[in-house]
Amino acid sequence: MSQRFKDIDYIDLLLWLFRAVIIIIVIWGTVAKIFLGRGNAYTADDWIDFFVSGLSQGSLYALIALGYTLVYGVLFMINFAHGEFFMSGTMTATVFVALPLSASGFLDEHPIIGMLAIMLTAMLISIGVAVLTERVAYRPLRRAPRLVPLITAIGASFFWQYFFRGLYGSSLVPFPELAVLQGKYNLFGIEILKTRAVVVVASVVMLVGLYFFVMRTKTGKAIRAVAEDKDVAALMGIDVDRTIAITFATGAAMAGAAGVLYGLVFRQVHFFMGFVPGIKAFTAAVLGGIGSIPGAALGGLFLGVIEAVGPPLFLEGLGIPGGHQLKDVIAFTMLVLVLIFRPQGIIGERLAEKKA
Amino acid sequence: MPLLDAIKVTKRFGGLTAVNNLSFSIEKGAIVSIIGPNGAGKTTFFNCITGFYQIDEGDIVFDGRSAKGRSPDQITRMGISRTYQNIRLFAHMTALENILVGMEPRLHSTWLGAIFGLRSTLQEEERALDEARELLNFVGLTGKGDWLAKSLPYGDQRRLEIARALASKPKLLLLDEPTAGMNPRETAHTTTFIKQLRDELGITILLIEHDMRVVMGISEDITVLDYGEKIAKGTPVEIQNNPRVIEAYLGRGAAASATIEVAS
Amino acid sequence: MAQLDVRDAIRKGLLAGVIALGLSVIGMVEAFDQRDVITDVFSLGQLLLFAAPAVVGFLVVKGRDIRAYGPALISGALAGVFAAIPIFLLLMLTLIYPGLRAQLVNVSPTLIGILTFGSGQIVGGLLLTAVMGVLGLVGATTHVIPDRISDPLVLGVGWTLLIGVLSEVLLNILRPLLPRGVLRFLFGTKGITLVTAVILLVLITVGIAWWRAQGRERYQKRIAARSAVQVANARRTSLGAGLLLLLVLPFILGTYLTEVVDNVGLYVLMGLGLNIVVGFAGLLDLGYVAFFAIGAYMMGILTSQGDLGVGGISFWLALPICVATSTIAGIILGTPVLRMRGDYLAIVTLGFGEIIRVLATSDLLKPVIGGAQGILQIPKPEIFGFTILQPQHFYYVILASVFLALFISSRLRDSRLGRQWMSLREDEDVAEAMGIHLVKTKLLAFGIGAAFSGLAGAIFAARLSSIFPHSFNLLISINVLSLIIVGGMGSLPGVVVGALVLVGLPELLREFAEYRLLLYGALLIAMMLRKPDGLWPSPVRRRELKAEEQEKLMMQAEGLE
Amino acid sequence: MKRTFLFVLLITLFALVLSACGGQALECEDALGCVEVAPDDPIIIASALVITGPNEQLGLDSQYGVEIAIDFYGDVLGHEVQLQPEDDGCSAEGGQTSAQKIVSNPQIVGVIGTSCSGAGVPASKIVSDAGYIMISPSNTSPALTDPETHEAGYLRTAHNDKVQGRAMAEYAYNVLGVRKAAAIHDGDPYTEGLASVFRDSFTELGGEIVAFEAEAPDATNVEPLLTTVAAAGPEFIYYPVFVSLGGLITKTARDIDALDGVYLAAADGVQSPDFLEAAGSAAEGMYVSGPDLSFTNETYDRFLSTYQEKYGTEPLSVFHAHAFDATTLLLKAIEEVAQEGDDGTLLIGRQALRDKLFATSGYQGITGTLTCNEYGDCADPKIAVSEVKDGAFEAIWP
Repeated sequence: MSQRFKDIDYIDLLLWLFRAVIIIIVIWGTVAKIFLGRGNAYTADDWIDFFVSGLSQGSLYALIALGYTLVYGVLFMINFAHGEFFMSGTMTATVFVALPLSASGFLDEHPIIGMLAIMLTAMLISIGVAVLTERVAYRPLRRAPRLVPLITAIGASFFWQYFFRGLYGSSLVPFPELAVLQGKYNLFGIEILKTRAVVVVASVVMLVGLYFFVMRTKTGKAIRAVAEDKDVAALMGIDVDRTIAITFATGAAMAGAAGVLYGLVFRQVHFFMGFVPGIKAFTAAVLGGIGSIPGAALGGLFLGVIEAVGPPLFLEGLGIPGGHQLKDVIAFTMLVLVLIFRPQGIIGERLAEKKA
Repeated sequence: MPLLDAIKVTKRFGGLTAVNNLSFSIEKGAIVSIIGPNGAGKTTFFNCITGFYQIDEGDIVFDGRSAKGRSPDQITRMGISRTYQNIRLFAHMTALENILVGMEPRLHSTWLGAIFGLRSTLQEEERALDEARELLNFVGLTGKGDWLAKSLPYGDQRRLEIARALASKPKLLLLDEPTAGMNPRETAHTTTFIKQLRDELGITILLIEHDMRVVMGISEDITVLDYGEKIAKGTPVEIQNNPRVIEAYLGRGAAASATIEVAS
Repeated sequence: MAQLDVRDAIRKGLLAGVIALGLSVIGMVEAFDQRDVITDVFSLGQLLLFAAPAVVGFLVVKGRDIRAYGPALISGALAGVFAAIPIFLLLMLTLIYPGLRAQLVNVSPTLIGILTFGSGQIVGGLLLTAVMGVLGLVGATTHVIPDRISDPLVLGVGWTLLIGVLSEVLLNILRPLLPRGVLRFLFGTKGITLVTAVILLVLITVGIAWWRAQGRERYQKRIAARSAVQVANARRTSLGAGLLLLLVLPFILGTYLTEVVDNVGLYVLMGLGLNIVVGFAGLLDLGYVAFFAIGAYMMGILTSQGDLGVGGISFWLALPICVATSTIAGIILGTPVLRMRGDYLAIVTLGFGEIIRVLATSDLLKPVIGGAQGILQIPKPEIFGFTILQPQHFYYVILASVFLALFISSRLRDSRLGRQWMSLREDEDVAEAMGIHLVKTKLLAFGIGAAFSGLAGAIFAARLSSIFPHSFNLLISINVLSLIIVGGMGSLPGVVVGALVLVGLPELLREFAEYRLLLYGALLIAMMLRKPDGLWPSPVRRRELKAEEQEKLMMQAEGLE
Repeated sequence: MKRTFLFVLLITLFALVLSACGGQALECEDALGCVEVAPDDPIIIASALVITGPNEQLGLDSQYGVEIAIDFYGDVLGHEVQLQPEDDGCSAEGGQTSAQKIVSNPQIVGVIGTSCSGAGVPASKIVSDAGYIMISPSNTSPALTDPETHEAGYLRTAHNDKVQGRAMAEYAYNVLGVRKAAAIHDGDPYTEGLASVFRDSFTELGGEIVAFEAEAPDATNVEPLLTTVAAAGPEFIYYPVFVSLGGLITKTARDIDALDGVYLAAADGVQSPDFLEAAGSAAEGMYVSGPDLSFTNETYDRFLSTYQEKYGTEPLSVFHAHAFDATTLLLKAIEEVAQEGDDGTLLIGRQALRDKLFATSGYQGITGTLTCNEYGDCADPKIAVSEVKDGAFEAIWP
């Protein structure tokens, strides 16, 4: 199927031109930066900083992207409201748990218990919001035309955003800083902010955990069965509605956890915090190959890193002013580039087969 | 010279060879069947002919011209059209519109003509509509032209798919299991209908079919595939008595039916 | 079935109560309390708050179809009382823990004042419970008493309240027509006066009762008695009247409402364009705002009298150039996504939209298109020495564009290209096998869709006289997509209806902008649950029958198309 | 049908009676027309401020200022003053729509607004074309009072960006003595304008701008940005952005070793309690430029206590005083130009009002001495630099 366009030479030519232009721009910029030293002079430490901060941002994207990927794998719908699941848990946990705990000094005395409490609250609220959304806005529409659930998802996204804005107000809420996580770790001579390191490690643990959950446990198998074929799964005695709800809950739990990690790194939360990371995570999920868990992880990390490293590397090399402003342009251009080469994403495979 | 001549066609998917070194030809005006167990590569071969898949080796010559490397729309324009094993109508369009889409290769009006309401465009549309109504009549769907394709009964959907395929005035018609899911009465009706197509319209027909009564009843020539290879070729009588065919069907009948088709 | 189901009543009552509580704690009740429905008597906030028990009282009885008075009234009252419980609990919580506002910012003294009728948490809470119980009772009663009486009454109350809510719009229309004294008699500072409300209620109730009792039958008889010629004449007359209404609309609506209609018109224009891409060809495009931006910026650059203007040409000369540029952009951005399907297409187009917006903001393109400072001094269009200045003037430009777009859309929909697009939407592979040239068909969809959007953008720029990159955000793409799906995918009248509902209605709630998107979201969900095919789905085109037969059918059928 | 007819008749009669009562002898001779305020009718003024969305604190703060000003001023010639608040949405479309809504009501005398310059551009055109007058408390974009682009009915009591950007540059160069500075903006016209003015002024003073960077306003990961800036080796970073990004940059900057000892500075976009809370201890020692609020007059003290009492909060932003002055200016001008009829009817000439306002000179407001020039700049441009000390802004310069 992928060769269907072979005869249309001028389109291929155009696409190749497109790829070539992007690649040449990137390479030219990089060469100009590294060998001709245009723009700022960065030290090796600076580059490590770029990379590590990108990596931690990317691992957050990856955690959120999981929700998109899981839901897409099962329902073939873009759950636009996923970013709001991420926000709702974090906001609630911050306002009702983190701030009081921090004010009473408990958080600094027992940081691990405190963080677990915050994270648990965030996950529970996210799950609650997700399950409610699924029940009200998605389940009745499972047989409707494909775009209809997309619109209810958009509706749910707006609804939750402004619902939580109404609850907690529109101002920024500072996330408490943990005394134990101040400062930096020294890893093989590389200085890394403790919060960033914690985020990366926690994300990896959760990603691996989720992978095993989906691949090894009974519930995970049910999720995969439903993803494969809902009707057959139902015949096999799997409760499809419940499994789909569990899928949403799993994705939301990851998002809730990601939200707390977000709070740790960026130290402020607000009602609009779900939107941009949500879109980025969705991009990451597609980049990696939507429907694939390792794909989401890879896509997220790639996106985070390219956003951080791209501007100083090739945009500066090209002499473009205000490069960091353009990181979204880089992210989306990379997405287009990857999808032109591999329309099914970096790891995505199943989907392509299914549609053939 | 045969109408269609496939020369040593090979198609691989990764490590799997779905069609292997297959040579096959049809004379003009013939009704030819391809049979074989599930997963034998029949539909894949159809997809190779119609340009859905690009073949890895060999060549396909249609009407004196090579069809290799052409896209499906070009192949349709050369004069081959097809139906699908699992009916693929345009579900949310009416029966009539489905046929009109089938007429595509023969229409020439442009979108600008449509916007400005040029007389030539309107006339062409009118002619096309008339012809589509005739085709509806021909396949026995009179009065159902304004039904959405998805709301037609199953048998009608099969017929509509054939009408859509006929609309391009093909020289060669590929039918992928045209009687699948039909009751014996419908099957008999369809069999007659296929014959009628060839006799009245002079269209050459290539058929994939599981129902042996249909195959044996109308085919003049049968090719048997197994594991992507041709294992037999001949008249119905010859095939019925061919030991390799019997083995292929009965020997691993149970196992074969569980195998998943490579591609739909 | 006339059974008293206590558990059901309690469950539904609590659910309604949770909704009422939600509306209260997110601040909607308080904010909407600012607007009176009936001046100094009843506010929109109270309407929000008290709708829950009344509706649930009705639903509880209706759900079980309880017709006997006793059980019905008890269930209604029970549901009403339980609807008050969540709020009552909140009130108690504020007694125990007065610092709640540190977490939930909208649990303010004002809100508590509204909830308790200003009489303290405990007394007020009980009062609220009683009121809600009574309202539940009232809701239940409407189901029990004969429909003949209850229906007109319910509708009368409903319409009166609606008119009260929309009083600002009415005031805007009536202001030039009626003397100020009359206006002051009819309308209070906010909302309608009590006198007006009572008059309206009586008029509407009586009117509906009469209609139900006699009028409808008479009307239907008259309709049935009409001859074919009369029907055709009536059709023509109503069509003519409709057109005339469209032409004089700005004079009726006044400046501000015409401004709103202009906005709706621009969205209709964009909706028609996206409808070709998504509705006809099935290509999910989430970055449609890109072409809107390109049209607007092109207009800015070509006509601006400021430093950034390069052309200095007239609006009318620039317009086709803007449209052409957008079309070309549509084709260029369409090329890389030719092979992508469904959701891959969605995210990539979303990316394109963002890329265009970020580039417009960026320092990189600042020398050309002004970066953050945008383009200023875009002149208003002139025609024969007359400057198109007011929203009323722009209305006609937009109306003409919408008609043009409607015309092109409908011609294309019924053409060969339209069929190609739809077959593409239904099954891309088979469409290709039918001999359809995918590349050409897809690029035509992207190009024509982009052209409409570019046209809208160009008018937008001239209308605002200035453009800033922030105007071209993702929200616009989402809005346009939502309106075509809410209207009904692929349906041309659906686009208009969708734009009216999703762009026009929210404008009426301008002062509650913080809750506008919340309501918008809820509206999207509710509408999709109720009508997944849209408000005005595209009808099936009947074409098998020949022209004469068709006309006969048309005569018989009242519907459009 | 009969009933409807009766009702219409009733209303018409009523109307006739009412209009017959209102016989008046005042004649309007104003070039732009007049607003006629009937006896017992209120004088209506409108506001078009950003009262929703991410920048709502800016607009709400101003609106409170307007409301307090109306309270303080009391009745104008025996007429109550009523405010019709509109939302400018901080965008061009929002400015356009709210302005259209305002000019569709002929009873509205004048407008306080807009909050954001982006909204001000189309709004000033509509308001001016309709013959109305608007005074903005917080538009700071130079374009609005530029001789080439100024609209006839537009004034403002806020300072021009040119003043504030320059003030910070002077403070950095002259007081702090830094020679290498960096500036960051977020693509908003306000922040980009300020950053540009700062860059130009600083260079003019003889300093060097080592980095002029931009970031998306909704960015989360600003570490790469700051690493880039740090690599350029500035001694001073100016980021006149809003609270969210401002808080992120402030906190992240403290984590970057290379930025130890580098001065951080922002502008009035972050001068709010919200920012102090969000940035926490990281904000300690940073500089913030903004209008000089260290007014030492009685009115401002009374204003502040009223504000606190009425809205239960410290001022949310910095332009409440400018809104107060703008409103008072407008009301005073109305009082002066209005013709009074025998029965209390007022006739307010729109051109006369315009002339009066543009002729304002030496007016003692709480933001200083206001004098309007022909392009509508009325502010007494006093800019102060504050330092964050112990979680509060403390004015330190001049």
